[in-house]
Amino acid sequence: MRIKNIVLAAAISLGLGALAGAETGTLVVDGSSTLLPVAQATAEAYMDKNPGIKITVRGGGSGIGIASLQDSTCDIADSSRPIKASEISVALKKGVDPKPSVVALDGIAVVVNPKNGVTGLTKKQVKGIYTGGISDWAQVGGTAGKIIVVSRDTSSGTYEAFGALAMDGEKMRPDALLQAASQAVATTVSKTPGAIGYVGIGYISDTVKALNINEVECKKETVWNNTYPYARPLFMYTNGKPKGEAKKFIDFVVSAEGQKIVEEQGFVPLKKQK
Amino acid sequence: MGITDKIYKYIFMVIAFSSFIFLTGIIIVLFKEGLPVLSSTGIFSFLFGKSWYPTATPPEFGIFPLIMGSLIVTLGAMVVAVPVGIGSALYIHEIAGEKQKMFLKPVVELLGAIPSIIFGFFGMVIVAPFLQNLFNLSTGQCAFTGALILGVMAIPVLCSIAEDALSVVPKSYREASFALGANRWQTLWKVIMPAAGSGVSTAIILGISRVMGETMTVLLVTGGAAMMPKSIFDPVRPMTSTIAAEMGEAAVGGEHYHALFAIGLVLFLITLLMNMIAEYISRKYRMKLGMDV
Amino acid sequence: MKINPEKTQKIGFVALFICIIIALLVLGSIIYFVFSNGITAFSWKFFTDIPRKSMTAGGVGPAIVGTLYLVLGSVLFALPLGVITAIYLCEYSPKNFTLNLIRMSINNLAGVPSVVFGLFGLAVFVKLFGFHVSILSGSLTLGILILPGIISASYEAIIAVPQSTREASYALGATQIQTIKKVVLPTALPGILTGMILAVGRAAGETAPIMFTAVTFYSRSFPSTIFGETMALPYHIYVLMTEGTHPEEQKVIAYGCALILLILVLAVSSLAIYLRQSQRRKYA
Amino acid sequence: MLEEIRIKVENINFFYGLKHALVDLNMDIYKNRVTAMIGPSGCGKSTFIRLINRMNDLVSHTTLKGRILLDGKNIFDPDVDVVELRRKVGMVFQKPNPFPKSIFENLVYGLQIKGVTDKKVLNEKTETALRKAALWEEVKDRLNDSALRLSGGQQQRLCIARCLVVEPEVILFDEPCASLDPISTRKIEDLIVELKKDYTILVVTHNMQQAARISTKTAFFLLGELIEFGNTEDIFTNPKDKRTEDYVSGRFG
Repeated sequence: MRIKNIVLAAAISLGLGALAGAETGTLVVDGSSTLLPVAQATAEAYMDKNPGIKITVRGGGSGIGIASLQDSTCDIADSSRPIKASEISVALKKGVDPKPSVVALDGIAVVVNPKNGVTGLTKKQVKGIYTGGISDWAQVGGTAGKIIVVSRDTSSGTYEAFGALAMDGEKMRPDALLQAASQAVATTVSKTPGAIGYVGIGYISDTVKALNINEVECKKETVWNNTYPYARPLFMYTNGKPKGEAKKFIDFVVSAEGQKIVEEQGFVPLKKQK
Repeated sequence: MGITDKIYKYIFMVIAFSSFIFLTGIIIVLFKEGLPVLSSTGIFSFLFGKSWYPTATPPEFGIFPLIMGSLIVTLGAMVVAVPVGIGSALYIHEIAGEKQKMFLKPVVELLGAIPSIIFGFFGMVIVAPFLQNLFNLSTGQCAFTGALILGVMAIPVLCSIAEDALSVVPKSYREASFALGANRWQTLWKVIMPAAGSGVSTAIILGISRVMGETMTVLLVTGGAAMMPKSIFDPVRPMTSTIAAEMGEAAVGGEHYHALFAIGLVLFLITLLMNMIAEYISRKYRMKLGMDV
Repeated sequence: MKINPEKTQKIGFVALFICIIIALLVLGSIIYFVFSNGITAFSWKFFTDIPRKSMTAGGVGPAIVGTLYLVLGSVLFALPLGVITAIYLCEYSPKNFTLNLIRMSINNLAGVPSVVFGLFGLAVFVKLFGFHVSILSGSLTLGILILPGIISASYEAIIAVPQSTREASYALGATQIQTIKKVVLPTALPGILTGMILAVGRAAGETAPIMFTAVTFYSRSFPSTIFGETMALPYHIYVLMTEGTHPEEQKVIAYGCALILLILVLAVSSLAIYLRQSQRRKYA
Repeated sequence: MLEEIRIKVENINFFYGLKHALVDLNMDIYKNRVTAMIGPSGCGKSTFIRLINRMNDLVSHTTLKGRILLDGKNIFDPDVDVVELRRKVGMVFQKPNPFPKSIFENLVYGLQIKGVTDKKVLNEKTETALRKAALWEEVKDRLNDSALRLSGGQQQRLCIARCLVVEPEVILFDEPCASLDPISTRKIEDLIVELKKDYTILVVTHNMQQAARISTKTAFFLLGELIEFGNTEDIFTNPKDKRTEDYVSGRFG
């Protein structure tokens, strides 16, 4: 009997909780794992400032985020790529009209071991290295030695971005070492003399050397003036132009305070508005 | 039987079919969601295609490297788990005294209760870096590490099932052997093991099936490269981790989404087959010993 | 060459001893590493607070509560189904065909890989039934995963109730359902509870089935409705290790989560094992 | 004293699957008498008394032909409520089988399933039953103890008391002393003789001395057939059938 009561009480409290939960202001952010750190950190800061609101950050991937937006199960869909035409038509059928807001920039640095003599590569060379055409540093003007290719795992947003920006959607060489986190890529490159890898701009440090691509240095300014080739905007999609709580949140992300967080998370902030 | 008893009987019967319904539901879902990609890619090129590039344009859905990834990790795990698991079962059954048994059996069971995410975590932060340094590998996240961790995880399964099989071998076998002047080791090796043989092989098959389906551990420690492994130290991307890692990225209803369900289907059919073989063997074994089946 | 049987025996026994030592060492070293590293993350705040500073500080309260909800939900779902299935199999002696069909289903359901349960939950609960990513979807998915275990534990417990006890009840004029409710179930209760506790341990640690059905990366507050998503301990460990930009700080939190999960699972399993042993002693 | 027939057994044939367990059984059971069933193991005596409260309904793959009339009414008629029948015909089993509950809960079980909740009624009836079963003095202070903590003999008397609480008219004893020591056996035997005043009693036993001590009528079973049925004295001192004589004189069985 006693167990029955406990179970009943638990069930009731869950049920009551369900009723109570509906009252507070909530915002569900879903989507790109690339944007996860930004979404999480900005949501945290935003909630500190606005205690009444509850933001949940889910990170399935850009596809999942847009699918949730189509199904109206999220308010904001993070995406590291522009929405596809097919996705828009599905959304419109369901009465949802996805509109993008650019909230941050992603600059992907190609990094090598500091001992490596090579200081820059062309886009074509990077593509050659990652798709398998080039396997020795001598082929790109370095001292002879096998190139050890390091990559993020194929499910990451960074992989997706790099694949689109640097490899034109071509297949990565199968012997690339896949690391589960950008930090792991940086660590591997810093410990392996012949290695090459790619990481978000925020991961550049003394232990890894960022290469110039097409003779453009990888830094904020070159991302802003669009000369650095491996850069892309990151989006938050909403149903129609952002409004209400979603608008306030996105406004916060693009504000100076929000952009500071973006930079802290290893991304390139939007260029300062004059 | 009274009318109330009859009503209850039918309600209970309907509920008792829930596991059948769930199993059927799983099969239906996997077929329904997995078939589209099988028909567009073709079963043969899906199963034996050598490139898995689900996000490339055009995407390629060949899961052979993933199947090989699962196989190499599973086989490796068995190399670890079979001797240690069965050896432990033999120790517990044959050498351990009552007191040791009272301690060892629960401990083995506890080892089996540790969640796979913890094994994966342990493998990722401790074992992989350690092996990387030890063997001077380019990455510690490879098939070998996965096999090692999964092998450890399979020890309790193998040990407890094998121990059960050993314990139902009739005592008279052992006594007969002792009476003929055999020592304990000879009795164990030549009489008890053969008698428990099919029970032990059931343990191995179920262990394989369990390891094959393990997800979080391989997701964290095997490196995730969808290529044909050339050596045990190559990173691999087993089927389970492919599903877990990519389901979030795949657009719902898209080809990639269906491909992941199709992998689930392949995985399910493999484990189903394993379980059926195990069940068949253990049935025969119990019949041989004259127990009810 | 003649081999001395005594020597072989000695070598053989030593080999077996090494096997068991390996098993023990592994268990010991995992517990040691998780404990020694995880304990540094522990503080009162760690259990009660929400994650802070990009999940590198603060606590994991929502993840703990989320895991508890998921476990509670899955048990609420699976326990009645499992116990009733076991009652049906034991008490109503169904025809062989039915019996074999149900048994076959249970055995095979028990062997389905956990990630496949996740796929099923995603397709059925999240999409088809429209429960979305929620505690409800996750609990149902986990419930199906633990169902076979609960059925077999309940079956063992119910079948162990002596036939003479049932007969005593019938002879006093009890109906079948009265006999089941008042005599069979109370007698089998300890065994059923043991099975349930083991299932709790299993459900708490599973990650793959809830990845697509229940969990969220970050939530500021404690879960308040079963129709909403939640954080959960095992998934939190996973994301801390694979996402985010502060791997070192995140690792500390991950160790802490792993320790909570480990303590939870080991405590619950030890309890179940203890209960089972004392049960056996009582009947032996 | 005029003997009143309580139970009339007519042409009973009973099968377990293909096994013919009871063959053409005919006999009368008298009110306020103890009727003993004797015979070697497997002769069908237990099977027989389990028919009288229809316990064999619980066994699948059985077939039954013939009638058993209780007060003139066939207990196998489809309109007979088996629950009512079992309240009228109580049973005590070979091994004491108390429920793993307290002594009190064991005793009130039969009443509770009938829906009796009045505490006073429950208390009164359990006390009466315990006194009748000669157990009251031993357990009156520990009614809330687990029944499993009683000794074997006490457990069996508890089972008898549990059966009496429901106020049956007929009581079936299926080898009630088979698992008990001589002292406990004695107590149960005395109890059965005592109960005869109020109840119609059937006892299965493989112990011939016991049958001789407690019964007025004895039936000898062999291989599912009723070989001989009559006054206990006659069966033991002057059996008509050779097989009965062989059995009671200990030549087989």
